[in-house]
Amino acid sequence: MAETQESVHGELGRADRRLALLLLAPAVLVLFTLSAYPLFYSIRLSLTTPTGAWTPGHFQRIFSDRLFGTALLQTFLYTAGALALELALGLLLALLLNRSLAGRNLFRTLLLLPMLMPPVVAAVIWRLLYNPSFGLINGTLQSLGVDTSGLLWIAGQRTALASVILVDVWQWTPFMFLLLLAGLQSLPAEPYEAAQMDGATRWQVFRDITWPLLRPTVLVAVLLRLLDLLRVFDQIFILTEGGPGFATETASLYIYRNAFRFVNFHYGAALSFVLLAITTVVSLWLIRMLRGRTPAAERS
Amino acid sequence: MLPGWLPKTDLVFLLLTLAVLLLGTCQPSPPVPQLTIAVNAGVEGDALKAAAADYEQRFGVRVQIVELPYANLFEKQLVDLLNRTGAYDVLMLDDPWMPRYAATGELTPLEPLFAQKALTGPDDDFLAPCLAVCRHPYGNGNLYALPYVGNSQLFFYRQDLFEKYGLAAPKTWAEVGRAARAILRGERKVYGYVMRAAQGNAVVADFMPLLWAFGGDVLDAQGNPVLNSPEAIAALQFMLELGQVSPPGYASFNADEVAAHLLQGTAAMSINWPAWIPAVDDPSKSRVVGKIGFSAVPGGKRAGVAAIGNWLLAIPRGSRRVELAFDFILWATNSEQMRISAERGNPPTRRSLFQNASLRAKYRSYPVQLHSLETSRPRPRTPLWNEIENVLGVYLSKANAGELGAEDALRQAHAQIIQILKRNP
Amino acid sequence: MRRQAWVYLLLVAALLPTLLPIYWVVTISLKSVVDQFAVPPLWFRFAATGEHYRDIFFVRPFGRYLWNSGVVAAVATLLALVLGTAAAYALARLPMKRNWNRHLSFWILSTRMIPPIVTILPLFLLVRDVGLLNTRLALIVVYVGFTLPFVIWMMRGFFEEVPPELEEAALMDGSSRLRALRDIVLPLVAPGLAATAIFCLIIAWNEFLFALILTQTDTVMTLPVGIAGRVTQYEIKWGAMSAAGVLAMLPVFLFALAAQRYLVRGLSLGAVKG
Amino acid sequence: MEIRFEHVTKNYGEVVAVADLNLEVQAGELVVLLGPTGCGKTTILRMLAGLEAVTSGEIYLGERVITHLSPRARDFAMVFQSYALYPHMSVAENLAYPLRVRHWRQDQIAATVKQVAARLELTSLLARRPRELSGGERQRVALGRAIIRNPNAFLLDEPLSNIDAKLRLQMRMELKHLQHSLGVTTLYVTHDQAEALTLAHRVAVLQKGVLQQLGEPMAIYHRPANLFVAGFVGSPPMNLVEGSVDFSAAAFTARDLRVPLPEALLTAARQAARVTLGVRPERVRLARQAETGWLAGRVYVCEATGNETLVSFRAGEHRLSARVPGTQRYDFEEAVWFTFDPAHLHLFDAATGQALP
Repeated sequence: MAETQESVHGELGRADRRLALLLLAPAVLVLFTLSAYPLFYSIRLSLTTPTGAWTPGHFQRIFSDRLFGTALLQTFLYTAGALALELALGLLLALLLNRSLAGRNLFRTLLLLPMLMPPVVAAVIWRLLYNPSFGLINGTLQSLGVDTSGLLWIAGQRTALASVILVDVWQWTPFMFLLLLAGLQSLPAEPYEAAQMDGATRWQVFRDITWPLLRPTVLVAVLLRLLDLLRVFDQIFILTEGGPGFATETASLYIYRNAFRFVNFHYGAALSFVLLAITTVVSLWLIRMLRGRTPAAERS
Repeated sequence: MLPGWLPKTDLVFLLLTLAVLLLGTCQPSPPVPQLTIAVNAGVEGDALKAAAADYEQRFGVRVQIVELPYANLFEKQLVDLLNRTGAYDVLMLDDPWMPRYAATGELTPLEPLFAQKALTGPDDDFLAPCLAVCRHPYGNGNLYALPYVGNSQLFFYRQDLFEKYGLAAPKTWAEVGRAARAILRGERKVYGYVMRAAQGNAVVADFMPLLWAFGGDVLDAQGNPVLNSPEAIAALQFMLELGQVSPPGYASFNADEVAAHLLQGTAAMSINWPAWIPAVDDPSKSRVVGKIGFSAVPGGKRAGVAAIGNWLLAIPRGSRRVELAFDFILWATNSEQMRISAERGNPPTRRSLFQNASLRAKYRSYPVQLHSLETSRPRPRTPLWNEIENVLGVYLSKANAGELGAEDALRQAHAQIIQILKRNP
Repeated sequence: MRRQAWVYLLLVAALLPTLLPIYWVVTISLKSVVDQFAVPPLWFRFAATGEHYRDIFFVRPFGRYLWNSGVVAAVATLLALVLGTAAAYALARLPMKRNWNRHLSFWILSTRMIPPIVTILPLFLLVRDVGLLNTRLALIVVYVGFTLPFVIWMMRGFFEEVPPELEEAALMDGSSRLRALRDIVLPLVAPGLAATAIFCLIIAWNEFLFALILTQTDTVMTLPVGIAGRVTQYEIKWGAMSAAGVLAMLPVFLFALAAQRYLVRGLSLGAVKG
Repeated sequence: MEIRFEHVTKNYGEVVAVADLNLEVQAGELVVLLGPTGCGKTTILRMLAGLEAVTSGEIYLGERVITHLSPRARDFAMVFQSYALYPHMSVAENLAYPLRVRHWRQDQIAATVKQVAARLELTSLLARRPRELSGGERQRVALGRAIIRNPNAFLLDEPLSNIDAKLRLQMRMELKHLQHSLGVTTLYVTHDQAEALTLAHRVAVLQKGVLQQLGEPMAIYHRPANLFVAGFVGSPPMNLVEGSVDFSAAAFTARDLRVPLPEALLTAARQAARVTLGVRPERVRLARQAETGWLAGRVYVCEATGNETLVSFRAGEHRLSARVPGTQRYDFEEAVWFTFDPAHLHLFDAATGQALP
């Protein structure tokens, strides 16, 4: 009886298109509602004075804002450093656990734990761990006989950025790990069997089979992480407030200050469009780089 | 009709689940309380919360207290003010924010409310510096708030160590420096000094008393920046000297690291807020019970001046129960209620309470606190203070982290502050 | 055998720094203040106290916060998974003209590129104007918006890895597309779905900024706001904050444990193809 | 049910995958779509299945237009090259799936699964997952999933290409018998001409999206409609030599070659300027001694397969092959003489490729 109804519903192409529309509409609607109004609102903000007059002044000011330049540069360093480490470590862990191993479930669950910790708690606890006098890190190093007098972590002008990156790596490597593991587990087995017959070494198997097959997953993982890294705010705000001496100030922190602390929402909006533009360019580049060389996943 | 390709049972099930869940989430909030108050989470908030419970019992007015994290209290309240949500009937605010809040024009002036009650204004038991920060412009403008917690900076020092090394309580910063070096030399595990030098509000708050004592200032009487003065540079140089007798990594310290060093007995002196006074003699928190003394902030070229840091109660214009709110803040800041609040650990803003015998017995620091509060100064009163404080904080932090010398740091901060003032004529 | 030993060695080396901060949070939540900063650190031998847990539950409304967080995170995750999986399926499998799938995907992703610092104010106004300020529903909608790009991009990737013939076979066997999605495709991407669900839940559970701005009273406030309140102006309430942190991690941890089952399933399937 | 393609065209952007296809499959008939990779045969099958939209033209099932119906409304059963077994379901569940979708009663499903499993010798495998099966077993499950219900037609997409050669011959026979006994209209796609010739009632040869020839297997073999069909069907392929016709001598001439032509071909050849001569290897006679009119060649390679021997030899610049009885053997570079069976010569227009006449 379903069949008779079926025949009415017409063209195949049209039916699929209608289904696509139906499946996409709710998500697109939600996202549009939540992003369109804020976007237009911010565009208007960035181009007006507090009295409502149009002005390009906020964008002009950005060019002479050296602090923002520094913050942007540090955002890149932060993003690049954290992303590279998280990808490398996440991949390593995923590969290690992508095998039958006694206690695998336990390891996997425990490795996810940092991601579960509320970022506020994580940041505060790391501030404590990093403390040169009471901190667990220097304390442990000292008991191992290491001289820690120069190790100031987040308090050192030179070590601060690396230290906040480390916290990010601690908290978010599990994300990479989880996603890459899920990706690894859904890879087909045949190429591996074939490679085994061909006598490939482990490294060759990874380079020639695992990595190319895993690349779509890597793309998604890296992309999603990238977007959050470029906007990093909470944990640095609590760890260092951008200090010492601006050494860990990121673009988001700077935008936040201008918008909320200095109550200059107009300039904050203008700054954020610079960040938005950069984010767009970087992610497009990344998509092209990681996706471009993948054999098209479309059906032949 | 459902299209044939939809598995109907699934769809119906899904829709039902979602409907139930959504209904469960937008049920109306329980009966609206008659007053809602946004407070700073912490000891001040706790006191007000206890007061609110008393108030409710006594007057039958429900008072709901919303604790908000200090780090985000400012923007939370500001967004509420700017958009007149009317969500809060009373705001508890830190006094340096007053110019910024008042500049929005969204605070209710209190004088007319006093007039309605046939009162001329707040009684004169309130300490003058505490009332001055409630006015905008500072000192003689409209009254927008009443002072609830009378914080001002205090100097903490280890009496036992001072006696051990034959030192007197320091009156000047030079003495502080000498004592710090002596103690660090003698006690291998106790640093001479500890301060908040984390970028932002912290390092600026700890620098201000030094700056004032050395005869410098951020803005002069006409509002021009004067941070490049020799006095200011000398003050920062001295701060860096203190840094050398402070624990490593002090450039990232905030209040809790400072307190931890004091309470664990690993630092001998510090400027701190009175909030820590009860903890000092509490054995569950402190390893130095009874060993810490309090004095006024040391002086130098000029007499020592502490920064004031009061918590104020104000009423947003957006409130729909202005009169009820006014009744509450009047009640909460009256002598009896403030005494109870002081018992709960908050310094009062009334002279009579600082002189109250039973409170003095409980808090040995009260005479010093009174003196400190009476002679205290506010941080510069300008709506631009957040921005200026930020720039100053960055460069002070750069100096403390060793990236810039004192002179360079202040000269650059000075230049930036000129820019800020130029941008906002 | 020696290989196996190496694997274990590496895993333990990874676990140590991973778990240490967590262990430390747990101990702090049980230590009295004076022990929290003891030098040298007290690893095991300290007098455990329940005062911090008592504080957050009986002095502060953390039970309420926990409930709010739970409702908000669970509903938001469920909604995001349903909407996102549907959209991801369409983007992966129903090609539209002129590369629209790709453009749309990128647009969806781009909604996550705007710094939240900037969207918070207009979103606040939007939520206020539709009268949803200070409701859990507002938080749910916002979190769905937050997590949708994640769900769509992650699930799209997983869908693309399922061989199209499997689905076509189901169509030929007489399924509708949606039925094929339910019977064939979804079971095959279950590991991905589990990973995505865990992830969504964590985002919604731990979100702070929007929860702070969009809620106004304790009745709807969520856990992260409550936890942040333990970092006060003068001090960090280490004990209470750690206790709340431990408490906050527990439900998500239990969920992750439950989702484990599906994470492994992918492996036992082995070859998806042929 | 009979199936009819009328002017069916499929374009992917600029690329024409299938051009103006007209094809009718009789009820109960097995038609094989044969052609090299990318010739459009799979596209035709997928359009018929409803998995691919038709750009223009109509497809009929009986008298009903099904061009735009969904796959399930068409009610065909399909076997995929990769089998597309559901990896998360057991063999029994795989077999049962088409029935479950149709809301059959549980007991009916169980009975039917049992029956089909018995028929395909899958009974002992019912509880296994696809990954635990051998290639041949997977193939049988895929087949079982198709025959478990009574579809309007079977669509088979290279079903034998993924199993090893020995099993393939066996499955080929099974398939042929099964189709015959079920009597269901069947479309079968393959690139293997032996499969096509042995299985089909009729073969449709395709190249670059264009139907080249439709006919019974022996007609395709013996009367190829054009050069492509001639070259594609048959193993080893037909010998093809391009040249011209010398009407005065009544012979085909190419460099180094001169082949007398029978009268019928001579008449046909008048239509074309250049022609291609074709002759199947089994119509090439080969000997060590010369006879009158025979041509000289030199052996390139000689392959014995038992029953017959394939000889590849050079004649001037041409490379030709001959199929001779298995008793004969030749050495590398051995001098040989050859001639073509005049009754089985094919002539094609070299310009259009069409067979003459």
